[in-house]
Formats: sequence, C-alpha cells, structure tokens
Amino acid sequence: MALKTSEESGSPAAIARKHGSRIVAIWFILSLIIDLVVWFVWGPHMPPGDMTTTAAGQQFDFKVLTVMSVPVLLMVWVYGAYVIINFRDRGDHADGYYVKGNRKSQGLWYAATAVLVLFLAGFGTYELVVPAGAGVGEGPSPIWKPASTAHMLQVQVIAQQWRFTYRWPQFGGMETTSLVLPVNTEIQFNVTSLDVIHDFWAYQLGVKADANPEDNNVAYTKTQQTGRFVVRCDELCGIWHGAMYNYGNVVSQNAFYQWATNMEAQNASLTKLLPKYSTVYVPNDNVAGGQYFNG
Amino acid sequence: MAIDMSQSTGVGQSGGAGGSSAARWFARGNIFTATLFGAGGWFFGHWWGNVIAGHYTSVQNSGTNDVSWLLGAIFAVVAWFIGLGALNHPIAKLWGGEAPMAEKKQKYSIMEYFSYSTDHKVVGIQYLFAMLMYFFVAGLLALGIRTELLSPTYHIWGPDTYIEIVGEHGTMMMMMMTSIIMGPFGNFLVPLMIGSKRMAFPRLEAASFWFTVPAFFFLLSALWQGGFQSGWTGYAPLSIQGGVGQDAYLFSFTLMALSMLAASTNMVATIINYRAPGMRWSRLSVLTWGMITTAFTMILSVPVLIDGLYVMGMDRAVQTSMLYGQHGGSPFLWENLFWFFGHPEVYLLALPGFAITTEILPVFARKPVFALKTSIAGMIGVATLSFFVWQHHLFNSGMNPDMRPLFMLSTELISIPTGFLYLVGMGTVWRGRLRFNVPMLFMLAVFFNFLWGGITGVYNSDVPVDALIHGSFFVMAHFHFTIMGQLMFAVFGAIYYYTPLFFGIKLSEKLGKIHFWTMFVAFNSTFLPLFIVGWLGQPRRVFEYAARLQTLNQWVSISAYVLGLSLAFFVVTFIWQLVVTRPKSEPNPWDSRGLEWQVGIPVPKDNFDRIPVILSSPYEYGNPNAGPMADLSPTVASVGSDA
Amino acid sequence: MSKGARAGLVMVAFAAAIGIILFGVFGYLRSSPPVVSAVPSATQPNTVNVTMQVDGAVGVGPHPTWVGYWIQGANGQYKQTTLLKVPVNTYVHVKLYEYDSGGPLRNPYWGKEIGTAGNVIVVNGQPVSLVNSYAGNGVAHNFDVPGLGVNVALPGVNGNAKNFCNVGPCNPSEAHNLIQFTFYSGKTVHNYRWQCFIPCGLGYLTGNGGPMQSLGYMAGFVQVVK
Amino acid sequence: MASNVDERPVIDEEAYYHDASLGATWTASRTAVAMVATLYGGIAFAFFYLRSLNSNGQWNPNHITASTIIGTTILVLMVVAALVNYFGARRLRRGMVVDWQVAAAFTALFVLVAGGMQIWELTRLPFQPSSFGYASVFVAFGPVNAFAILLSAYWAETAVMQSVRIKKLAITDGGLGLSSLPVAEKFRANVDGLSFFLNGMALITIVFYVIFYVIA
Repeated sequence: MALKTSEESGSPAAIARKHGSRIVAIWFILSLIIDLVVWFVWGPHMPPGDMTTTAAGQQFDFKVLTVMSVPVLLMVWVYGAYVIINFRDRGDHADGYYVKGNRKSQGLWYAATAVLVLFLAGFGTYELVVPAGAGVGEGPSPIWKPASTAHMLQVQVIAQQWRFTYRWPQFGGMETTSLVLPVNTEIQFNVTSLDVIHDFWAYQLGVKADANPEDNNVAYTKTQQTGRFVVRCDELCGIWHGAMYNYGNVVSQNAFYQWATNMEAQNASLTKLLPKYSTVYVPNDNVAGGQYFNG
Repeated sequence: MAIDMSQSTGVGQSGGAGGSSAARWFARGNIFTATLFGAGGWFFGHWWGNVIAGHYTSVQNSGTNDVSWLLGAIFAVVAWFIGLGALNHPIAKLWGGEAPMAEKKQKYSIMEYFSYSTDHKVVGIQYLFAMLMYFFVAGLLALGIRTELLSPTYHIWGPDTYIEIVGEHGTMMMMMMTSIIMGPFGNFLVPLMIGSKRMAFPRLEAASFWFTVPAFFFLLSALWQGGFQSGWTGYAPLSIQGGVGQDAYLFSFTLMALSMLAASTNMVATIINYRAPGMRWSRLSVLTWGMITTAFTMILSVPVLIDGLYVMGMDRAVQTSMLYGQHGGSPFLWENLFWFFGHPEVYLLALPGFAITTEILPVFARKPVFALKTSIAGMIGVATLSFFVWQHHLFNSGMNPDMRPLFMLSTELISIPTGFLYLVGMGTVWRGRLRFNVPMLFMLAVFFNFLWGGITGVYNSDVPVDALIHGSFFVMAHFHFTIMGQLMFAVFGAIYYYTPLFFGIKLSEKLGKIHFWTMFVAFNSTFLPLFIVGWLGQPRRVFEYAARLQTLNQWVSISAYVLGLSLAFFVVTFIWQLVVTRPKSEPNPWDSRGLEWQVGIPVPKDNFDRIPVILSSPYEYGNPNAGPMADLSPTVASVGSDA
Repeated sequence: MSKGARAGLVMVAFAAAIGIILFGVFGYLRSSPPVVSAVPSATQPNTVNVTMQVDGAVGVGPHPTWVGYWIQGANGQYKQTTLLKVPVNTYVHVKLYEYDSGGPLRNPYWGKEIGTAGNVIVVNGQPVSLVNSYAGNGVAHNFDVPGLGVNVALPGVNGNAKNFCNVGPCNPSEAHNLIQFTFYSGKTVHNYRWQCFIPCGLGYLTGNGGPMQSLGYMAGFVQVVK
Repeated sequence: MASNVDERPVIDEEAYYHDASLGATWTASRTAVAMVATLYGGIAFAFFYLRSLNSNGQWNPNHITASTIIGTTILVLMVVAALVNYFGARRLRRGMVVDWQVAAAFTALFVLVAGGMQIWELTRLPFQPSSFGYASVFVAFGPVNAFAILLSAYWAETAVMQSVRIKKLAITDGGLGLSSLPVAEKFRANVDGLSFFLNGMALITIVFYVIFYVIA
C-alpha cells in the first residue's frame, strides 16, 4: 500500500501555523459576533424571565453559561468544518500526516479546560450561595438564607397525589388551592408532601424544590414584578403527574392582603378541621379506615 | 498489506471430526427447552407464593400478590438456566466433575445462536441481535410517547398507559445501553484485538447473554400487568405503591445487573491475562481499554444497584420499610443507592461509545490516534470521577444542601477528561486523509451530537441553572444527546464497520449513507427543539403540557417519526442484505491495521492459527517505517523485521 | 436455501413483526373503558343529566376487590367507566348513588364542597357544604375535577349498615347515599381529569395505588366537547 | 520491540493459556471479593444512612437486635473456617494433601452450618420486618448474607471434590500440593482464590457482626 505523506510543503510547525491562524480567525470573529448577539439581543428575553430575584438569577446564569458555551461549540464546529473540507482523501488512498501527539497543543488544552471548569465551579458556587440558595430547595434547615428574614412571607406547599395546596401560617393556618403572592416581598416556601415525592416547580418564580414525605424542604425567593405564573409537579408521582399543575399570581401588596384576609374569613370553618400547622405531617396509620395526617 | 493472509484460510474447517458425539440441538439446552422449563418454574413459584402470602390482608384487599410474582420469576429464571443446560457444569462440580464444553466450529447451524453457546463470536452475535431487539422495541415505545405529545392534552393513551410506556421505554433503553457495546463488540472483538484464541470464562460470558433474554420478556410483561408508574428511576415511595408491574421492573433490572457483572468479570480477567505476547498495555487498542475501564466501573457500581432493587423488592414483598417513612425508612435511601449506581452507569454508557469512536476514527483519518495516552487517561478519569458525582441528580431534593458546591465541582471536573476525548478526536483528524465511508460519517456525527450533550451537561451541573432545567425536557434532551447521539451513533457506525468481520458481508455504502443522513438530520431535529421545550417549562413524563408549546412538540413528534422511519429503513436494508443479497466483503475492506482484521473473513474458529506476537501499535497509519501490527505465525520468519 | 426462499422468509418475518406491533398497540395499549355521553335535559337548554354510582368493591372485571365508578348510559344501563362526555357551556346535573362506607381524608381540606352550584351538594335531601371526614361516617370518595375547580366530597354510608352492596352495579335497595349536585362545564373544550382523595386503594402504600391510578376505577376524565 | 526473528520465543500454546488461566482465576477471585464487598457495602450504607436519619425516631426505639447468640455463632464459624482453611492451605503447599482435604472439608462444613444458622436466625426474629428501621435492614441483610455464605460453602465443597477426583493424577509428581502438572497448578490456583474469598467473607462477617449486634 502507498504510504505517501501529505504533499504539503514546509515544516509541520509552519503548516500548523498556516491552517491554525485561519481557523482561529474564523472562530474568533464568529464567536465574538454570536456572543454579542446572545448577551445583548437574546439574553434579556431568556426564560424564566425576572419576576423574582431567583428567576432573574437563573436567567443571568443561563446567559453567562451560553456566552461561555458558544466559543466552545464554535471551536469544534469551525475546526471540524475546516478539517472536513481541507484534509479529505484526494482519491489517492494516501495516509495522513504521521503525528502521535503534540506537547504544546495538549498542554494548552489541559490548561484551558481546567481554567474554564474551575471558573464555572467558582461562578456556580457564588451564584448558589449569595442569592440564598438560588431558589433551590435547601432541606429542613437551610444554610444559605436571605440577609433579612423580617417581614418574610411564609408559604407552606403541601403536595399530595395529585394536587398542591398551600397553607399560610401567618393567616391563621388557613389552607387554599390558589397561590397568590405579594410583590416586593421575601418569601419562604416550606415544601412537603403527604405521600410520594413530588416537586414544586414555580416556573416564573425560579423556585424548585422536591416535596418529600415527612420532610420539609425550604426555598427562598423575592418577588419583584406582578404577573401570572405556573406551578407544575416536576417529579414523577403517578398517573396524574402530567396534570398536577395550577396557576398563581403575584399581585400588589394591598391586593394580596385583601385576598388573604378574605380567604381566612371564608375558610374559617374549614381551617378548624385541619391539623395544627407544622412543617411536616406524619401519617398516622393506627386509625381505622384509612390514613390521615396529624401534626 | 505486508501480512500474509493465507494462513487463516486453511484453518478451522473441521474442528472435531464430522461425526463427533456432540448432542444434537434438541437434546442440548436451547431456547425452547429453556422456555419450557422456565414456564414450569414460573407456575411452581407463582403457586407457592400464593400459598405463602395469599391470606395476607394487603394481598386480599389489593388483589395482587408481589410474593407470588417474585417467587414465580425467580423460579422461572433458575429453571430457564437449567433448561439451557447452564447449570450442568456447576452441578457437576459438586462431585468434582466438569461438564464438557462444546467444541468451537467454523460454521454453526442456526440453532447454535439459540443455545447456551460458549463461543465468544456466537455470543457477540447473539448480543447484537438481542440488544437491537431491545433498542427497536424501546424505540417504538418512544414513538408512542411522541404520539401522545402531539396534542397538549390526553388523546391517544390513557394517562396510566402513557406513564407505563414512558417507564418501559426508559428502563428498556437503559438496560440495553449498558451492554450494547460490551455485549456484541466487546465479546466478539476483544479476544481478536488482544490476540487471544479464547475468553477467560466462556460460561460466564454465555450466562451474561442469557440473563438479558428473560430480562427483556419480564420487563415487557410489565405492560400487561398494569406497568410501573415510577419511570426508569423508580423513585420510592411511588415504586412501593405500584402494582406487580413494578416487580417486573425491579426483577428484570436485577437480571440485567447480573448480566453486567458476569460480562465484566469475564472481560477483566480476559484482558488482563489473555493478551498475546508483545501486547503491552501501550499497544492495547482503545476499544479494549474502554472495555476494561467499563468493566471495572461496573464491578464497583452494579452491586449497589442490585442492593437498591433488592431493597425495593423486600419493601414490596416482605413488607420491610426501608424506602418509606413511617417505620424508620426513608425515600432518600433509594435516591442514594440508585444514583450511586445510576451515575457511574451513564458514564459507562458513554465510555464504550468513545472507545469505539476512537477505535474507528484513525482508520478513516489514516493517522495514528492523537495523544493515545491522554485518551486512555480520559477514560480512566471519567470512570473514577463518576463515583463522586451522584448527588447532582438530587440538587433539588433537599438532602445535603451543604454538599452542593462539592458535587457541582466534581461534576464539572468530569468535563476535563471528557474534553480529552475531543482533544484526541480533533488531533486525530488534523492533516489526515479523511475517507467518508459510512462508519466515518457516524463517528463524525458522534462528535457533533455529543457536543450538544456535553455542553448542556455543564448547564445541568450548575446548581442555579439546574433549578430551572432539572426534571424538564432540557435534561431529557441532554441525555438523549449523550446516549443516543453518542452511543447509538457509535453503535451504528460500528455495525457498518464490523459487519464484514461478523458476517462476511459489506453493507451497501449507498443505503448506509441514506440511513446516516436521514438519521442524523432527524435525530437533531427531534432533540434540539426539546432543549427549548424544557427551557420553556415542560416537565418530563407529562401527557399534558402548555398549549403554547404545541407547535414545538408537534415538530418534535414529526421528526421522531422520520427518525423512526430512518431506523426502520436500517432494519429492512440490514436484514435484507444479511439474509437475502449477502454482498460479500473482502478480508480487510477498510485497510485497517487492527489485529482483528488480519485474521481473515470469516474469522477462523480459533481466531488465530497460532498465538500471534504483537510488534507494534494498531494505529501506525502514515508511518512509512511501520511494520505490521503482529506476526501471525511467529515461528516462521516470513514478515519484515524492520519495525 | 435459495435466494428467493430467503427473501420470502424475510418478508414473512417483517409482516409478522408488523402484525405483532399492531396487535400490541390496538389490542392492548389502546384499550380503555367506554365513554358515556351525558343525556341532554328534555326541559332545560344547556343542561345535561348524569347518573352515576360508586361501589365499595366492584366485584366484577379483572380487579373485583377495587372500588370504582359506574355511569349510566343513554339506555339506562350502568357502565363501569370514568370517562364522561359533556357539552361545553353546560350545567351538569349529577345524581350520584354512593354505596361505599367512608373514612378520614389524608388532607381534611378536601372535605369542602367546592365549585358546585352554590358550593353545596344535596345529600339525601339535605344541603351540605363541608364534610368533616373525622366525624360521623367520614368521606367515602371525592369527585375532584381540578381543571373545572370542582371538588365534591361524597359522605360515606354508615359502616354498620346490614345491606352493603358487594357487586356492581348496585341497586338502590342496598345501603346508599343519594347525592345531587350541579357543576358548570366551562367554556373551553378540554379533557378535564378527575380523581379521588380518599385513600381507597386498599393494600397499596398510602392507599393511593391500584384503583386510584387506573382509568375506569377512581381516575377519569370529564371530556368537555362542542 | 521484538524486532529480530531469533529473539522471538517459540510459543508453547498450552503453557501460555495455562498461565493465562491461572491468572484469570486469580483475577476472578479478587473481582468476586470486590463485587461481594460492594454488595455488602450497599447494605452497610443503608444501615448507617437510616440509622443516622432515624426517621420518626423509628430506627430502633427499643434497642432490640436479632439473636446475638446465633450471630456470634455465625461469626465464630466463619472466622474459624477461614483459619482452618488458612492452615490447611499452608500444609497443602508443603505437600500434605490429605491434611488440606480434611481442613477444607471442615471449612465447607463450618461455612455450610453458618449459612444454615443465618437462615434459621431469620425464622426466629424478635420483630416483624416492618417493625422499625433496624428490623427492616436486618431482614434484608439476612438472605444476602446466607446466600454469600452458602456460595463460599459451595466453592469449598467443589474444591474438596475436585482434589478427590484429580488426586491420583499427580501422585507420581509429588502430589497436588507440589506437582508442576497443569492440573495441579490449576487446582492450587483455585485453592488460592478460595482462601482469598474466605478471608474476605470472614472479614465481612466481622464487620457486619459489629454493625448488627454491637452498634445496632
């Protein structure tokens, strides 16, 4: 078999420089343009919007990651396209340029990926810790809390197969099926479940926390705009998992107060039947005829 | 090629004289006797379970009996192996004897492929068809899912049937993917690549295959027993709540786990001990490296899966309470046990895919593997780190929030060794002479697809962003890119690449290119929009979604149908060429240096006439001074001694 | 084997595979309980009448120990189903015979009657707006349609009654509560799911498996159509 | 690199694959211990995880354990079995085949009895499987332990039977313990693997004795 080397002339370094500079130039220009578009044009419209601080944080992080991913993606694409166009078999069934490694390019690669990865880990940690857990469920005793916990609205999310209900310890422990929140308020969600694992995902609020049976899962956020949001169950919980959703509203503080006091009065007789408010509800199966929960 | 091929043609014509005393197929164990025995075992176990547990109040109230189901299944599997003749050897050992192992033959009757064969080439082919069966059945179920999602509300399947289909699709795919490289390609190729005439433990190897068959049927049987509502992740307590379909889930997954353990024990022992002289670790092919890394990962992670499934089975059948609260258990236990296996698992799907990609790429780039050691370090690095990332599935679960920065770091660190594989791939094609045959197209597609999967993996590992996309279609699209886009593309490439060796036929380039391009375009068109769908707020495993997402979902569904058609096209053309037209292949159609290609087609019954002596790396393309990779008849001084 | 024979064999195999797939899809996966269309009222426009019953243990079919709903079809026959079709923009008058004993709810909240006309239901002639599932006969089942904002708690039959019904469909000579209520089907064409909140899937963890997760028993759809 | 024809060994295939199979036995016994240890490790994890969570105070409210007497018996049997086997194997290497056979037979017997005891213990537990956390984990541990122990008994028994059957083959070559015949070397590799596995099992038994009976 023919064992011709590439007929390109010049030292390997010179050839590498020739091709390499072209690839880098194309890559750099494309990356710059697309990154600018991502940051300034697309970025502000990225989901999940900025109804709350945590949603805005997620939007920002998503934007940062995208800006960092674009050059990586383009590097592989530009390089791949260049190689496919230039280094193809020319019908002579020759072999390629014999090289088994290159200390410099390998070293550069290791260093670049390590720096990128460590930066991402640092950035992610910062963005997790500083905004009080970034809207993620932090378990029963959260370690990252908002700076001021005064005037915080407490909302308990009770998931059960297959609906969410909400309890309001600051409003007589009433329970509702609708979720209405005041704007510009720190909110603490206490998420729990009465049966299997569910997940409370308030999409536009940027809050997601698993609802675990007999366990409390706390997530924080701060509302900053009024509007409608959707709550979906995000952990498979049986036949009606797909239909386990409801809508909520962030409204002005006055409207919220009115709604809550109204509800409290309306539901007074029902609230009396409910168990005492508690962060977890332990089913008691010593009761004949079924299981129910007691605080 | 400098290597003289003539040696291989004469050997292995008549292994043990035509009239050997080997029993005829119907007297030896085979799939029919096994099924017969298995059915008997099922009825016995089922009856016995009803005797034991039939009077329990929970059984009487619910009308289903987990004890009898599980006992039935256990007895069925034991009887199945008795029927296969697999237990003859272990039983003979009880009085010091040894059951004879069947002689290898050059050409087998078709029944050999339905028997407990200890020939690694037969096992490889058995695995290939079995795993493709898994893949296509699970693929049809995926089309079932997409059909429901054509409309934002319930319309085709009942919601219970829908969840059953989703869980069945996921579990079947996940079970299959663990073995789709190691099973067919590992078993068939590893002895050829390391220059061995045999495997270390052929019986273990055969057992590993025959576990997958009952696993498939038990898993499928869940569909007509009410299915399992918990998806492939089987989160407790939902999985404790389900009916007997859940038992089918845990039982078949356990069988698959046993299969993985058997296969990887054999793989490790073979690769360590059966390498030909001169086959140093530095000359080992990348696929073999991938196999041994994967096998070690399996050995250390799969037993934990067995524990988890066993605990689930005990909770369901024996009424222990480890996975739900009231009596001292916790659903977190399952999440930990499952993901402690589950995360190494997804990497042990990815590793063989990369191994096979790196194996095939240099052949068509006509260059050595770039930075070979880095590639191997990458695989070992991925395998090692994979044991330290499992909690990244549980960022929202509320458990151990203080550990999140650590798991975020370990998860992101894993992209360094994953990145090595890109370095290797990109270095390998640099100044190559790329030949765009069908296998090469698939390999290039692997790099394209996995890039999406890899980059979105960084999004998933970032806790704040994971808060947005966890449990949504974004994650679903992510792992379809890494598993289907990477592993399955590698598998199809490998099928096109290795059919000459496996079957002596070369698949049509033209049909292959049609298959490739339709599959590639349809695959990306199916799964890229799903990133957006998930990002816009559609959770996984739902039959009802926001009406504003309907257009995107319909686009995806239609692309999925095209993808299905493309795969159907593959099935039809593959079977047609394999059975009907049989286009004969030359011995080494791709000009590969790999040892596996030097033995001739069809592969002789003992692989090598003599134990070969390995002289150089398999990837010395473009090296004008490279001699052949191995001396196939080492006592004869017939090959060049210049290497 | 000749080439032609092999080709024939392959085609037969493909045909068989397609046959098996079609059988699997249509013979098994597509099977669902029957759909009952509500009967339009003869006297009032935009109203339909529905007659249903809930049985303690259906006693027939593949799961005789499961609880389940029956809906009366146009010909007066009860069908074991939970798929109910009603027109859009319509008041649905439900007459429900409840044959099961009751118990406590997992979440007592669901003892409240929500979304029915006047937020009340009529039980044996008496209006009821809130059922305490811890007291009296408890709640037997719920008819809860989240999409329409409806939650009806169905009070249970006294557990000591002598003439319990065991095999559905039951008849009014057996112990029962007659429950009547009206709900509005809304303006949107949609399949609204409905479920139960009483842990009535006995033998399953938290009482929520089996019938609770199966169409035709305790899970169903109100299909609102044009 | 073996570049010269003259340097190339003439490969004796039988010897080559014989050596390979000895290596494979070595590898497999180590792998088996790794797998079994991981299997037990999952149960130990379940134990410690549930113990530390102590959901609803239901881990082990009354500090009940499974029968300590039976547990101790199993422990003693397994440790003694490993010791007996160890000394037996040492004698085998000095050529005393009968000594090894007697020792290994007793090993098999002890291990078999230990497995039987483990099953028996499960039939007389002072609690129900669902009583509390410890009870659940113990009920799960029992069958796994019995299975692994019986597997060791099977291995020991087959080794003894193998030695009985092949003993006379090596009689002229110094006996099974010293012979350089392939069949004897294979046998010794098997014995070595068995010893390793039994030692591993003894260690696991000690650890799990501490887990289930001491710290409970």
